[in-house]
Amino acid sequence: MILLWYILIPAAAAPLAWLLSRSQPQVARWVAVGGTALPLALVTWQWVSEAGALRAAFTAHGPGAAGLVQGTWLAHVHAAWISPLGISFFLAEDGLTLIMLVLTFAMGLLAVIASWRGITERVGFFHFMILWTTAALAGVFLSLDLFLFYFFFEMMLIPMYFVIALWGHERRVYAAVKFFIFTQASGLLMLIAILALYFIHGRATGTYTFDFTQLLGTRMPSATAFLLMLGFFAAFAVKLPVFPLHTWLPDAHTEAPTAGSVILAGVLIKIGAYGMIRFMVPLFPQATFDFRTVAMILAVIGIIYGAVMAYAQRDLKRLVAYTSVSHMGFVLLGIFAWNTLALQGVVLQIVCHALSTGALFILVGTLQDRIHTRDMTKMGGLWAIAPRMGGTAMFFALASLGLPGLGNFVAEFLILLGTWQVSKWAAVLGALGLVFATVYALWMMQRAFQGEETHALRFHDLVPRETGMYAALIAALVVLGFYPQPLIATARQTVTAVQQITAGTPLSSQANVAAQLIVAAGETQAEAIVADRAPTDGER
Amino acid sequence: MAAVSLDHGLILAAILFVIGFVGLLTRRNLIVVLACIEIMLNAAGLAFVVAGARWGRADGQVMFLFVLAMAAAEVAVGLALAIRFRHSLGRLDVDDADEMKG
Amino acid sequence: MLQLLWTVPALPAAGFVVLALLNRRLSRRAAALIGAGFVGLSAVVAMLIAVSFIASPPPGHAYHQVLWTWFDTGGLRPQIAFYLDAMSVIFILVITVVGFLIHLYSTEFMERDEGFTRFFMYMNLFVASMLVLVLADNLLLLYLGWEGVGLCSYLLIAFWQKDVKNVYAGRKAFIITRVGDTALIVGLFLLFTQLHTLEIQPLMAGAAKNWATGSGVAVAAAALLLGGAVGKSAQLPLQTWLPDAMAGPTPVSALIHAATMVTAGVYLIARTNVLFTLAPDVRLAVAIIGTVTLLYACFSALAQHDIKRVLAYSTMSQIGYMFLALGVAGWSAAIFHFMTHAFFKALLFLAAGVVIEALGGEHDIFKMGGLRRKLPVAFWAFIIGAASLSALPLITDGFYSKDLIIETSLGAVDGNAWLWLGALAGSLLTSIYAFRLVFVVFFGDQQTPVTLRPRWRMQLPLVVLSVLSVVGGLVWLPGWMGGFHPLETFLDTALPVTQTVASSFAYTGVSALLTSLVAVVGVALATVWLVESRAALKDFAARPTPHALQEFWLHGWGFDWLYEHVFVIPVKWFARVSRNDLVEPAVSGIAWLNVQAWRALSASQNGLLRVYIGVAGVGLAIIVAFVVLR
Amino acid sequence: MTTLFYIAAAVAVLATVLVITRSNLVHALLYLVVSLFAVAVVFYTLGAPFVAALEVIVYAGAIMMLFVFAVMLLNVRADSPLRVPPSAWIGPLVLVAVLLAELIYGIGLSNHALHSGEVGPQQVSEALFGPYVLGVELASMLLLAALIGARHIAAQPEAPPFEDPQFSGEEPDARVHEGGEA
Repeated sequence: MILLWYILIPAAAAPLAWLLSRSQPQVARWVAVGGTALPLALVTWQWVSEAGALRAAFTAHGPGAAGLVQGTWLAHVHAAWISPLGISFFLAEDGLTLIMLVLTFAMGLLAVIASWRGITERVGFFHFMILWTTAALAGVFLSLDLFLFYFFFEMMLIPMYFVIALWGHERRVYAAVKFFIFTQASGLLMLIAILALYFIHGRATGTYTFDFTQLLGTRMPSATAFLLMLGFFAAFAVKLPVFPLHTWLPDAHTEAPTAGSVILAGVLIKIGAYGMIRFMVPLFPQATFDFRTVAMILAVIGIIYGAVMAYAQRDLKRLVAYTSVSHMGFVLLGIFAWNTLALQGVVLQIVCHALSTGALFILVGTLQDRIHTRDMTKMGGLWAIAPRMGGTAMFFALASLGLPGLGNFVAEFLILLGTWQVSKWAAVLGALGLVFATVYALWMMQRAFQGEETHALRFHDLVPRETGMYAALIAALVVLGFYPQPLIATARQTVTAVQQITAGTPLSSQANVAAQLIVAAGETQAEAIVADRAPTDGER
Repeated sequence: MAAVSLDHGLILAAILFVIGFVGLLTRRNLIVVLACIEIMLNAAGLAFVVAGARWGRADGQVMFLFVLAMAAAEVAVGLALAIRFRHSLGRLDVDDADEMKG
Repeated sequence: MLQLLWTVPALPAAGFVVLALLNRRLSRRAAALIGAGFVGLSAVVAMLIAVSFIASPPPGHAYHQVLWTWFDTGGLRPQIAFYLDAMSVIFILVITVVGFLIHLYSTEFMERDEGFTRFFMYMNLFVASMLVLVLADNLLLLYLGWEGVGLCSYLLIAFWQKDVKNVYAGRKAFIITRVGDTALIVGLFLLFTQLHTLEIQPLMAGAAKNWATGSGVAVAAAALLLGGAVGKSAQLPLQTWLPDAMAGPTPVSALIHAATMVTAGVYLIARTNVLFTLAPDVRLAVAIIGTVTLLYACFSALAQHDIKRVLAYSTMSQIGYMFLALGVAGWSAAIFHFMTHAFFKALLFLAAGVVIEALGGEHDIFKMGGLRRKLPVAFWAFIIGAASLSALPLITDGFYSKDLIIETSLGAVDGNAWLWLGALAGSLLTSIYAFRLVFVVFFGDQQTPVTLRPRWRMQLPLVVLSVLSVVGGLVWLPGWMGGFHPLETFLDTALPVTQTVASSFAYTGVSALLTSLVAVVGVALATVWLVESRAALKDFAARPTPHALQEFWLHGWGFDWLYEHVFVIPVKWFARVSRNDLVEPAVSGIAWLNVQAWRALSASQNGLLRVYIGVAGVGLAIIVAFVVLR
Repeated sequence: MTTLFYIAAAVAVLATVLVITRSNLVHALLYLVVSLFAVAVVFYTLGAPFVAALEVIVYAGAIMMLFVFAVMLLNVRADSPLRVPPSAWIGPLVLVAVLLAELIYGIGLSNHALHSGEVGPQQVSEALFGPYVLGVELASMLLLAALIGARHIAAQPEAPPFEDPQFSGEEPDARVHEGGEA
């Protein structure tokens, strides 16, 4: 039942915020804080209390018996909805979902706080939209019925469109329409694939259902599977975004208000990664394997191209937007490498990218509120005026370039290490992307914050509300950099389970065998090391 | 009564229809355009009656009655429009009514 | 006592955190106290640990301290853990002691700069990262420290960030070293995939057990690690960032770009010596890179007229010596030279800093001169440093270590006459440019008035380092001097013993004689040219060929130009042409087609009723045709 | 009867051609009357006296009266300035020739004889108020709507000249007002 609350609380808070804002706009903000903070508290509580269960589910049944296959969910809701068509209201939660939910609500809360001063028009409606998005996002991550998934997938599009089109910057309508067309068109391809899968499964077994767990393992000709996989891939690749389909992202991110950018970069584009891990690869492992080379090439191009494009930008927000393209290239690489190391890296990257890029977007937003421009040629030397802001920007720029000690590094390292097992060249080129990341991150710092202050700008440094926000994000990134284990342990169940589903296909065979070997070798070797290494005596 | 062939009746209807159609395409005077529409409707009615006469049933004639009613309605509204058109534009040229071009 | 090992990096890290959190609220005095204090404490702990380590060596001559497991997935289980052996002891001692001295120096040197707290914040972070680097028990943690020092290097080079030139230099340093780091991290991928661990000791054991000498994997792994080392240690071909790095404050140059960070590559190669032993080809490459770099840097140093750039090239050249030693398996010799180099090069930089401050920020040696009497402490410190750099016999620490390297380069199993010749030639050039500096800066006529004199916080480090530069070499005397070598014995517990073919009394004696001779000749030449016949030298330098050569050397043999044209300009060009996204035309092309179709269709909507009817008629004809012709 | 059919058919075709070629509006309308009469004769020969009568009464009588009144009201003499050039006839003629050929081909020359015998008013009435009563109701509604519509459209001689008010989001009220007036 708790799963329903995750959707219902923000969904109920949304009209409340709108209605109550009529007399007093400030109320809407507090309602929105409540509507995101309450589920955040709930899901965090669940995380803490289920931490044992997560580990137990993994160790008790061994790596083979986790979640998805046997249905050992942390929690699930399964109710008949449109039974004649095989549509059910099927929500379920496992480790990955838990992480995505925490991320969703945290980013929602952050978005609300970040727009505390920035949004002054139609305050109630704005928070209605933000809460609606949050509810739909929670639905996306929870649903395991493909129809329901598609329903939430489309539902979240509408408020996002309005957020960009109503509260955005100069070219907001263009950006919103572009965003809408890209997402909608690719979403329709996925719908076709879902329907095709539904009918193929129905014809073969006589059970017409949208239930993802039943659709798993549907037999079909490999050419069909490849086409259906491409349908799913199109939708998720646009969301992620993957290299040639990325052009909506810089526009949407740049033109959206700060809160919109935060949710877009923090959660919305992560649906692409989540959808691939949860749905696309388990449904079509063979087709994914066939597509691997192409996808990896696209990922590598995305990494390097995104970084170079970021370097080329003059608009600070656009620069940050292009860094997302680059970072999501890593995510795509990791997903198609499809082994434990890479997938854990992907999960970490999802979280860390949300934190670091979300923070950068907020930073650009606060800067724009103060100096009314995003053009870096009109900046320079801002550090001297606002040292706290400069330091914060430096921190997140470093996170963005993958500095060890911050979560992003662990994520990118795991992804590249996992990729190396599959394709050495992709890993090498991906690692080269880190050099380009250094180029754009430092270039951004130089143009905006360092150098001589020549534009006679005067503005105040961060206020406590902002400082608190950044402090939380910085702390989270540092903790993830030095101790990401809680996150890894939470995601492990899912990561093992999805690999279990694809076991026996070429996608998994080599990687899985390698992973098992590594585990086995690691243990025996560890024993060997303990045996023949004297200096371990000093371990405390 | 000596039987007229069905085909000849239908062909007559077709000929009248296309003549009306030619008028529609070539005349710019609104009144003539309306007259041409009358010709085409009349041809359609003729086809109904011919078809009805093939089986000796009344249905064709009933349909003609409906066509007749429609023609009456059409011409009433059409002529009212013509009057209004004339008031607005001072002429009766249908080519002048291009305010809604793309 | 060894249990306190974790506090050695933790104390400077704590200093960083405290400074970062309190930042603006701290007075200069408090910031200086915290900044230097934490490093000082760390130095004290390091010394205690060193004493305890030497007095009662832990079993196996190594101490391993696990703090917590970093993460654990897919067989990868790196820990935040420290590993202390003889080599790390030397490194943490040098880092903390020299680091503390430089912090102390900085409290005075930086006192008039804004961002005083920020400076100490970065410096503390640097010391912490460097300590993590040398103490890390696994390569991933080492990489963390490795990137951490790179970051601090960037932050400190760009410390005076109002001047874009400094920021540019910082960026250049960070980016170029990161190119090397990419090789390093790919090396980690390879090592983990092959040996399933990143812990250095099991890794080395595994490599030794599973890989044959000269096997492809070993060569690849060693070459990739070498890539990282070359970038960090400013060796050819990734050396171009170091001279520009002198844009940072002088204490930064002393600490990061002379004493510690740039020697991280030496540390890495020495730490993974097993891999390099398994890959003789790569080891030969190390030796060649070292020799070529040291000669390259010597020639470049001869032509510079910025005092710090001379020292930067000399650092490059001295690290070249260390690489040469590593290349011929003289592991301990390299560490020895690292130690002595840290002392005398820090000394040289700090003395240069005094000079620069005294002259109000003047860097050009030809605008100095005659400072001998005005700045006696700096003068004597500089003399000692330069003598040590030139390896003047017996009284300098540089002599002992450099002599050892030159001797090893020929005498070791992998030794080679060419390497030896290169090392000797480098030594000659080194003493020439070192004493060129001394004569130009401190002798002759005064050009710029002295405005500032150092106080005790700047003088004390100079004195301490001078003493160290004199006596620092006495821990490893060559064979002909009686073979007192506690350092070698100590390092042998951690590093393999160098196999030599010639180590007789006579051989070492002759070698030392040659080294001394070369150094003395170099000093003599410098004296002759710069003191006796300076005018003649000027005339000579003005001739076309020497002048062109000088220009060539001044600009570092055109490497900057080459890289600018091969890498930077193409990337910039690509960025410029694709600023609006190369994919965008395809996307907006679809939109454009739509708009054109809309235009065409709306043109057909011409408002002519007859045309509409005509089109309807055509449609009718088509439909009827379908019906009747079916 | 057959001969009468063909004669009437020939007259109808000829008169209709004259309708669309005359430039004098009144002449054209008169030819239209002739055409309608001819069609009425055709109806009679087809054994449909009732619709033949209606054709004369309603078409040739009532509807034509409307036309004549309209011409009178509008004071139209000739539409010579509204003639299209002869070249403009080519396209329509070609199109229509194709269409006609298709129709004739589709009808086919199969010589189905028509049912001999008359379908009188009684049978028509029985069908009309039997199975087709709903259609009658609908037709009545249509006529009512046409009546009201025609009156409404034609009733405003003082209406402002037709113009296209530029849409501007600023003053939506102005537009509503204008629409309400119409």
